[in-house]
Amino acid sequence: MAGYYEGLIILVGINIIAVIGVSILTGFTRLFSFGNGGFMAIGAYTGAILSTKLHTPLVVSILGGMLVAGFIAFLLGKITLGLKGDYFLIATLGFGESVRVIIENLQSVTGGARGYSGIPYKTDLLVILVSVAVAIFIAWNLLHSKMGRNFMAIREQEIAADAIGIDTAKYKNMAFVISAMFAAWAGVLFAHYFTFIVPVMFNMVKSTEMTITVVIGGLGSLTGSIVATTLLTLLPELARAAAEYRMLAYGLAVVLIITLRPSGLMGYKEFSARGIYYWLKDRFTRKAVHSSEEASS
Amino acid sequence: MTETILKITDLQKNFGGVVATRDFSLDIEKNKIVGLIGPNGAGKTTIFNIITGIYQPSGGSVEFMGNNIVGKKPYQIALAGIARTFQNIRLFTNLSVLDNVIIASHQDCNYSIFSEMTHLGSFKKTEKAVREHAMQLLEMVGLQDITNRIAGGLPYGHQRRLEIARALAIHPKLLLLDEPAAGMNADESEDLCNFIFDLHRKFDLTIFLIEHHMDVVVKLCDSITVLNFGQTICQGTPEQVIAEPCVIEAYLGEEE
Amino acid sequence: MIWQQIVNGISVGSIYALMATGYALIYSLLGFSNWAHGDIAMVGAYLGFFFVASLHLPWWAALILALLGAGLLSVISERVAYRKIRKNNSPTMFLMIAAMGLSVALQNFVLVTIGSKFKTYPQILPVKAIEIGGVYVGLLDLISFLGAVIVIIILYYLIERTKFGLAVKAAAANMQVASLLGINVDKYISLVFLLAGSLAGLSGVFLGMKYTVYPQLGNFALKAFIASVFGGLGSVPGAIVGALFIGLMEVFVAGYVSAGLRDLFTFTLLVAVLVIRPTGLFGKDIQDKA
Amino acid sequence: MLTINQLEASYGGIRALRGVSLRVEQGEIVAVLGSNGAGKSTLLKAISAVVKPTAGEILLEGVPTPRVPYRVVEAGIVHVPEGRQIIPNLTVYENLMIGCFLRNDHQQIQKDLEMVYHYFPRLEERKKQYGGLLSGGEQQMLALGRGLMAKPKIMMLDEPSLGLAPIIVNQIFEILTTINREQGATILIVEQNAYKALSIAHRGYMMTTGLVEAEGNAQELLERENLEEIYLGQAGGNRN
Amino acid sequence: ACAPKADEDVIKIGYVGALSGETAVWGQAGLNGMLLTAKEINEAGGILGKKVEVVGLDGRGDPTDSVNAFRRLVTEEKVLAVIGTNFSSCNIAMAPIADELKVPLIATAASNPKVTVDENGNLHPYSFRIGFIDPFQGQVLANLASNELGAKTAGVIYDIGSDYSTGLAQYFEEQFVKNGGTVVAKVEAHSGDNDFRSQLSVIAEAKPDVIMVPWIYKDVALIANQARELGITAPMLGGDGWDSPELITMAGPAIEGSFYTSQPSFANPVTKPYYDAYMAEYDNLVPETEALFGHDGLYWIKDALERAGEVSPEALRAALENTTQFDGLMGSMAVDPATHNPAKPASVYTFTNGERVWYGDFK
Ligand SMILES: Nc1ncnc2c1ncn2[C@@H]1O[C@H](COP(=O)(O)OP(=O)(O)OP(=O)(O)O)[C@@H](O)[C@H]1O
Ligand SMILES: Nc1ncnc2c1ncn2[C@@H]1O[C@H](COP(=O)(O)OP(=O)(O)OP(=O)(O)O)[C@@H](O)[C@H]1O
Ligand SMILES: CC(C)C[C@H](N)C(=O)O
Ligand SMILES: [Mg+2]
Ligand SMILES: [Mg+2]
Repeated sequence: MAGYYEGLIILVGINIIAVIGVSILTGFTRLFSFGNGGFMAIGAYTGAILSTKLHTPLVVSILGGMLVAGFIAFLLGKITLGLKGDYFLIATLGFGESVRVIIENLQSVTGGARGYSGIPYKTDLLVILVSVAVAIFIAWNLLHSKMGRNFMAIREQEIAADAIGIDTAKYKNMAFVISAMFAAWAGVLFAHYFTFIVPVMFNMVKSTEMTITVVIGGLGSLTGSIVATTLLTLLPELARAAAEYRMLAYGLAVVLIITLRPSGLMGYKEFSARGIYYWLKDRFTRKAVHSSEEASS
Repeated sequence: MTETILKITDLQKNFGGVVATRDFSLDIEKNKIVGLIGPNGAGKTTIFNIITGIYQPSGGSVEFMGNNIVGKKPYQIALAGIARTFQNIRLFTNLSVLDNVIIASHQDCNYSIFSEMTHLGSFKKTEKAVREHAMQLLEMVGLQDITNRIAGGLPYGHQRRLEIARALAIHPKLLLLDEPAAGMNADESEDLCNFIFDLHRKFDLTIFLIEHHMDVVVKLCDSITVLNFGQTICQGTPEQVIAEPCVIEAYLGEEE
Repeated sequence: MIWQQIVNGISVGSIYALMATGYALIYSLLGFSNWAHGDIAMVGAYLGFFFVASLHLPWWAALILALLGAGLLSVISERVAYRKIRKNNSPTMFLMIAAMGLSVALQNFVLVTIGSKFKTYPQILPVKAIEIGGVYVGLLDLISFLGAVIVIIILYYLIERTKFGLAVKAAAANMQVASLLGINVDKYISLVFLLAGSLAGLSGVFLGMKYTVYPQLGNFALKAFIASVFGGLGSVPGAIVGALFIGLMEVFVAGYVSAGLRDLFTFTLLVAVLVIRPTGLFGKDIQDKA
Repeated sequence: MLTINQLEASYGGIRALRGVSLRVEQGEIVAVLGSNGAGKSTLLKAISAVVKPTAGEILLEGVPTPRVPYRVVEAGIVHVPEGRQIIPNLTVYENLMIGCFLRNDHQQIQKDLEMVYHYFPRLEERKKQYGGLLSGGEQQMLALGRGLMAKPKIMMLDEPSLGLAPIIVNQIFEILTTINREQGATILIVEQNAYKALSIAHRGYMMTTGLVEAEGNAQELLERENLEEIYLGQAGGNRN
Repeated sequence: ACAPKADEDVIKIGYVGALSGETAVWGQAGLNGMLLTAKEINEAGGILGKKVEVVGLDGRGDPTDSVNAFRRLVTEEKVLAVIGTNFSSCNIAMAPIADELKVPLIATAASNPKVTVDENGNLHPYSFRIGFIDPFQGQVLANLASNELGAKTAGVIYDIGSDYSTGLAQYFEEQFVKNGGTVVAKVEAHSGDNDFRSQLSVIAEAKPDVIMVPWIYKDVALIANQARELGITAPMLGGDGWDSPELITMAGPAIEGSFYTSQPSFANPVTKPYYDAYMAEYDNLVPETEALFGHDGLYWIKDALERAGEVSPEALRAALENTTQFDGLMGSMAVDPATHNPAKPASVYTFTNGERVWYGDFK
């Protein structure tokens, strides 16, 4: 059974899958949402109920969770995606919190605020490795095809995207649904790892953490998001000895990164062996003169 | 054998109390270059915005190739074959020049969602074709050597060309250009004219353009419509229009 | 009882209002939601507590010092975190993310330095309430309600009627152009933060007196934030209406329906309002012209 | 009045100014011409301290100008930037009032406001509309009007005719001549429309890729045969 | 306190509790108590000749973090057993993990029945507890209300987000109704809401004789103050969540005349030496009851290991289960092998003249 480090890897893996969803939504489509914790909850509870009540295999539970979350995201997207910036954000935040409240109140089905226990332990190292690999494969491919490019067009200049015939409403909703499905996927895995879930596990803090992770990784870098997830999951865990200071350090790190490296760890770039080679070469051969001032327009 | 590609009838647009467009009608024939000029705030850009579905008109109709397009979404109108550029350039600023054009070729990426997820099947072949087509377009506008530059960092003139290349990637039948020569000097404007003529010929394009540089308008257009306070005050060939007293009074000024 | 509930609602609402105007102020001027606002209020609450309980200052001196302290903290946070982001021309959402980081950092800083113990203000005002025809009105509530009203009127005047308001709005929209017009952008933005911070400090002291002082006190501000969205981001009157509305609704739902469903009501209503009015009750939206 | 010596500036690796020298006398209109990317806007930005020069000096009445934009404005130099940089969420009226942010002479301000409305009646009609909702040309008028409201010692205009109807372009050049003649305003103007600019200027400078290629009396420059050639040399030759 | 060497001569015992967050006073007291007790045991020769080492990890009072901390203690620190937490919600989450990792877990103040027995009535073989359970606590409180205070009607305000609060409210109500009383108003709220006046107004309207407030002390203080502000004068009743010296400081006069049940506490004279040792060790820090749990937990493990004569989780588990008498500072206890619940008395306390006073013990 899962040792501590194995457990950490599993946790990192779960977070990676959820964060990939946020990366697609926020990094590539520039929609900031604080509702992904809610979708994770929907996935977790759907998966848990399927596994315990209907004794479905894990794959079925995952697909079930993703389907339900995707469907709800589709409906929610239809009504909220017309909102701009902070308004959309707060609407999704409201959704996420509403999910929590609904789960808390559906006591007979979900166990309410006290949680749902007795979920079979199924998320082991192998399951996680396969899941993460599949998730990255799919996300990478989607982002490097028509769909991903359309997302980026919306991110860069929505009016122009419309003008070249991209159905921006549809693609925004698609990004929203995909990110919800990734969140749900992570949620199902989470439920079958912890074997016990409570609604507060998926509260607003969870959602904001995911967004922060993506920003730190670089809005528009899938690999950046993955690296940031790994770092942000492991750092507080490894620094557990310094219990009290870890959240302080975490908060400060967020501020530092966003001010000192505004494009996140990776900006729009992806990690690659070639990229690292060029970066190193650049470092050692060129000393560029940088003007600190901005000139615009 | 003239065929009307765009038929605008009694178009009306109010913004609160401001009447931006008033009973505006215009027929544009296929394969023509038509100019729209008029004082600042006359409602020219508003007409473009209505044609492309960004604004809903308060009244009137717009028919494109026989179909009413009022009430259609901007993307539907673009898919129907109307492409445009913007008065304030709107590129995908942080993406490369090539990506700007490839994104606009999304209609040509007709692979399935499965193929998209796995990059198997027809994916590679389609992508290659799209890329090649984009390169062709960039070559046409003369940006073939800087395809990897970030669009936002290009000089103004290049940005305008890129915006046109991007517009062409959606295989338009009608191209709307909003002040393509703004910020260019006399010489650069002349280049632009030649370039627009080229496009017009190669793609069988109908072009509808707004411009304040009269030399450009006169050189390019088959016919010109002059707008003032949202209303047509005059219409005709360039020669006719620039000689018209009311145009001189409202728009051109005495001197030229 | 209905009157009692209305009084309860207004009292909760006026605390929300005091905070929500802080959000509205920063949003209307700088275009971002200052997520750390509540935590600055929390620090203000601690400062007030410290001055009253440890230094035994008179309450008015403590209040002023707490306001200044919170204002100063807010200015410093702008210097440290937000200014650089503005200079980088990053999207405004980055400001919000930085504010979130700041919020976590502030909470935990207090946690490691002061600890998680709850501090209770010495009873400057008796817990007693004024009874009017069977309805109990807390003395503290009365004072905070009046305070909120006064502060909000001053604010409204500042933003809408003075050169200061104009200058800051210009700076918010385009800092480079503002500086080309002779506006000392950094100075004005610091002033805004001083003001917003003091406002947070004031609400913090009220909150602290009412609900004790602890590191997570600032989380209370989420509802105030929602109220400001509800009323329309950046609109001071909107923030007030939104806050009172949410305060009243919460009280009625918790009292007559179910406390468990209270937030569900709030959020559903929020989404409903936004769907009908995408920029809140009083928000304005200047469309992007093509 | 304004003297610039051997000014250099760059963006990252791109050297936009490579040693530009220029001077503007009291009461003069000076035109700076040159093709796209020649560095004209950069020159103005360097003067208004938006861009940091890497070498050279900028002197106003013999004293180095401040290095912070708002102080440059306080010193009396106002920069009307390229591309209608108006404040979209302020009304037309508010945009104009922010133009005279540093002034306190209320009566004179009122007069100047009337003057601006007189020059651009369109702005008066739209005074309560948000700047962001104006048409492109109206925004350009607003930007100019805002510059006029500042009443600076030196006004720097970056392509004021961009996107304006020919009649307005003429009008703007007339306005500039008028304020120059009647109020003694000193103006440094950057323009694509070389003939127009030179027709109102006293002197002119011709820039190519970060250097001053030619300078002189406006009339002389206008008559110079190679005015066009300098442009052509720049605009990247392959003209069919 | 990280492990220097995975020595055969050391017995490692873990502690999970809220070392940070709102209730850190309790978690820190538990850990302090254990560290102090370990020192005492080691000075007296250790357990079966081996030294005891205590490893504490922060569970933040949060189920997820507590499970993480528990896993880490077992798989990394290789502890023999874990003591903690004081919250039912955390222990309900940790119990299946303890079974899975086969390491005994001894809850401290977590009092919900589901800490040791799952939903379906099956025992968690590796979960134990030192304190009493909520049905008992609720019963004591209801009887107190009916018999001692002569209450006929009661109002209840409970935290829907907490197993502990909902459970205790329910057990109280059951017994109170059995005693012939009526619950005239039952309202729910959420910890962290801070403002309970709308719910309290509903209770005020019903004019109950007593008000049941099964909350954590911080919320109790707010509820008490706000109730008084609304003119409610009925005495309030609560459980072990009230058990902190902080309550008097925070609630002041508002809490006068109210009652709560808790574990036998430092009020009991037998705890005096430990109390003094604690104050000496930790710079006059006044210990919370949780410190007693740390103390008794460690001694109970010592007792069980010595009975087993062998150091292994399995042996320890069996010995804990077969405890027939263990005398700690919190009284004597025997374990029911079917539920792993100890039979223990509860103490009732009240507040008079700004002081907490022991009112009596109830079986
Ligand atoms: N969204 C809007 N809300 C209110 N008024 C608007 C809006 N859009 C345009 N207007 C007004 O409508 C009129 C026409 O604007 P439009 O942009 O069509 O002018 P234009 O002919 O393109 O001018 P220019 O040559 O200066 O670009 C202007 O007076 C403008 O202020
Ligand atoms: N923000 C920037 N970042 C990088 N390079 C820049 C930037 N702004 C200008 N440049 C470069 O500096 C050079 C000079 O630009 P500048 O804008 O001063 O030219 P200009 O003469 O004003 O041209 P135009 O007539 O197009 O306005 C150009 O090569 C341009 O590409
Ligand atoms: C410390 C106590 C308030 C904990 C409570 N007995 C519970 O089970 O959660
Ligand atoms: Mg226009
Ligand atoms: Mg320029």
